[in-house]
Amino acid sequence: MDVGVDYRQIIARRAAQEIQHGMIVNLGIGIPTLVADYLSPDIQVMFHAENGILGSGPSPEAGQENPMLCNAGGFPVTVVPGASYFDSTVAFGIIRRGLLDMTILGALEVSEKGDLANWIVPGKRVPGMGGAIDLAQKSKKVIITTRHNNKDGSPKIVKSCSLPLTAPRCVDMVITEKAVLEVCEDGLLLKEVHQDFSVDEVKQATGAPLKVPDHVEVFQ
Amino acid sequence: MDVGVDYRQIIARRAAQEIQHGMIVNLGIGIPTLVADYLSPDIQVMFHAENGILGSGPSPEAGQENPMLCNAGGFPVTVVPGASYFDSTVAFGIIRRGLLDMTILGALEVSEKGDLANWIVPGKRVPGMGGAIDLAQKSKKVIITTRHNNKDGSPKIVKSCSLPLTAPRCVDMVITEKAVLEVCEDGLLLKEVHQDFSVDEVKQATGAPLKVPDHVEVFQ
Amino acid sequence: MNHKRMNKIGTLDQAMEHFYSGMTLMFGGFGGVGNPPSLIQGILDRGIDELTIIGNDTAFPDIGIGRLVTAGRVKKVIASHIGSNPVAGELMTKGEMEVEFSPQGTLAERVRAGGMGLGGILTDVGLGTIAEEGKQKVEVDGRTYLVETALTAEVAIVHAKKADSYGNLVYDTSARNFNPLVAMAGDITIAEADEIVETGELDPEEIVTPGAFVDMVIPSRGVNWTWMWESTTDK
Amino acid sequence: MNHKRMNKIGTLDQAMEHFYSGMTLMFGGFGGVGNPPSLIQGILDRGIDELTIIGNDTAFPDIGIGRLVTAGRVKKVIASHIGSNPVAGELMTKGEMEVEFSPQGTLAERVRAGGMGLGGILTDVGLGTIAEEGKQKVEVDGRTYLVETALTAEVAIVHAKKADSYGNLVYDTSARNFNPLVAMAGDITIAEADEIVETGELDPEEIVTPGAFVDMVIPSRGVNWTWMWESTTDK
Repeated sequence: MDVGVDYRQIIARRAAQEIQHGMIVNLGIGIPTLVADYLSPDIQVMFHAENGILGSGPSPEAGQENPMLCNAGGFPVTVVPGASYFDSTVAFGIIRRGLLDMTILGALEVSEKGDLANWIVPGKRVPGMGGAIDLAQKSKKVIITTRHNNKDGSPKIVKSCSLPLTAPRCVDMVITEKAVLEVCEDGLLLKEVHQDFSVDEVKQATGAPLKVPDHVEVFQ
Repeated sequence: MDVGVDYRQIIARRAAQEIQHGMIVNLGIGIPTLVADYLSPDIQVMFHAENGILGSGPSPEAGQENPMLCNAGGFPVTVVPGASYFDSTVAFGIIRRGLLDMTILGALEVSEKGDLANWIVPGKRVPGMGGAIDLAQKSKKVIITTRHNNKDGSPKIVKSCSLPLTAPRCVDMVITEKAVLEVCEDGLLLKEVHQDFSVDEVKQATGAPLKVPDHVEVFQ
Repeated sequence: MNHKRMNKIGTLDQAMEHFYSGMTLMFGGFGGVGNPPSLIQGILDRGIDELTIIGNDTAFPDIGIGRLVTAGRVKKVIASHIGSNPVAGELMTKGEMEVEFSPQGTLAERVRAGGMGLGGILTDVGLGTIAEEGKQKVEVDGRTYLVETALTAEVAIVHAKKADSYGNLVYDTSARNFNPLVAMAGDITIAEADEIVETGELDPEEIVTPGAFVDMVIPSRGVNWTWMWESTTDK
Repeated sequence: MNHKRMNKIGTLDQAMEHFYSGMTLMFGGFGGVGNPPSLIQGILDRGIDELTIIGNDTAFPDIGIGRLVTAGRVKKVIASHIGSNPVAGELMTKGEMEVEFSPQGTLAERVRAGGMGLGGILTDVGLGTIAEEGKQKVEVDGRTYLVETALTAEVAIVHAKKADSYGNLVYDTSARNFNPLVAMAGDITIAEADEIVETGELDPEEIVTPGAFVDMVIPSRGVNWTWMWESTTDK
């Protein structure tokens, strides 16, 4: 891997390519937040925030913050032309009605069936689901951005989740620093590998079988 | 009855006396609409309209109407200071949450238990309940303003309603051109008689027994 | 297509491509106020019929959505009342138009529930009356509630005072009524607006319906009927 | 008393007469933004404890509603997450504070349902996860929904940008969040506002919470904590 390039940046840059002009997109906390930085300037999208904004924009300059105007992570934002504010029922009505074209979320585990576990580790970490269940279950497309493996090297992409699910069969695509995987009816398809890894390395690092097409694209 | 005084005006004038300063009040169509004209000028109330106004005011002058700003009966209104507009769920949330201090409605029949029938005559008149059920069931105080008898002389105030109910046990008071009746746990109490009628005349005109206290006030 | 996702301004002709006989149509408005006049005229002009319509009421025979009823274009109505439209009453009595009533507050919540992606709501309004007939009941903490199911429609039409190109909507005083609810409940939502401004010209605080719910905005040609109070005044 | 129905302006002291240990308290806000600072300070100063609190989240240990948690005043929390407040997590793990979670959109609807006088709502969010555990299910048109019950509280507290004397409220950008929902769901609702204007000065179109839902308005003394992003920036 390139020296000085954080795995987070690799993942965020690749995830940004999935976003198309005109989409309504919700970015989760962590890596997903970085995705906006890599959007092509000719692409206009409406970012949705659970706390009641459609059309949130970049961070304000220091000193220009309105402490009441924040993203769902609590950090000050601006808004783009066409933005609107609304209460939390409308924020989640937009989600529940299926109007979010894409949600980019983190994961603790993803199964080959597209099951997602990302909010609770019973007995250890019980922070509450926040909006994760609504987002995972109801978005038109759910993209998971995550490191390919846990710190101990164990796979986060598995045959079957061991943690309680956020939502069953909700994930469409997994983007890691090693690969881009698509969740298909019959399992995981290896769409792309990162230039620093081989197909075999990705297969070994993954806890579920991968379908490997004849030609696998390479991403940076 | 005084020459030139419509029974509607007698009822509306008496009903206006039930309204106290600061109340939130919904006036139904027909006689109830006239009640506002008899309010004492030192009493401030907020009139609620089902179509999404709190704080509707008098009719605008001719030529000053905004056709979009109407009461629930479709007639142009103005608004008073402190008024707000909202959608129909909020209009009925105010009702359902019990925030209407008083609703003044018309009736086809009222029973001695306070049952109200005012929207449907099966096979004859089936216009739909509109907001009548919500209003009758959920207002803190329901006052019925109605002519004491039907055109054929038969009583509208009865032991038991023969028509389908708008809401059971919802009526607190009935104001007619002949009397003011209060619905009590054990039946109807004759509170007042109109100056043109005797207690006996009211008793005869009513289809349910009346409790008559030693002293019955007279109203004009 | 992608372009249309940020700029949703269209023409009445383009809007009408989404309408067809036999469809389910939801409409904003209350007693005609807030019914979208140009879209209703478009439906009349194009001969679309056998409609199932969902909204608060059927207005008046010559006003708003009532004009579709009078023209015999409506197969079924879901509403809280049809009392202001005697033609609707006649068609119902003759068995030529089916009518399903909900209490007004319940109807508003059913439309909102559809728009919000909910299955329905629980209410005790109507218990002990014929409004509870045929409805599922649920006990919560020892109290009984009716299950009132969500409503959606293939197309929803609303009348806004102002819209921007993204489809953000602002309404005119009491013409708000059912409009913001209906705007959310269409699989396709088409708004006609008295004024259309560029995206960014509306204050994000004043927007009542976020553009996410709106698929197309067309300019309104304005109300093309005489209000009841106008004819009363004239006499 | 009657006077107070049209002019609801009060002081913090008058507001605090409605608070007592052991009560159920609902609060507006999201990650501290929109939590009412002066009312929270009042609760702290008066030693009120054993609270059941209902709101989106427990903010941060030194911010907003989180300050009540940190001070050990909270017996039970109903929220969508406590992730930003490690103190809340510790208290829950030690069994010193009970926590009940709802998915965020479901929680918002439960609060709104309480405020709207409904018994609850039907949603399929959380089906197939532990969020469905212990919940009643209902079938509608062959689909399964969870019954999510309405929430209300003895007192609801909100933070508004502007209020008028009648209690009409306007919020500040994304500080709207849960505030308008919570404002409806209190048996008594108390708003603190950054600015209080005379009745009639707010445009009826801009009002988000109609005064009917509000019992008292007090002037806000403003946020008395440092935001996370401020401390990050300072370093």
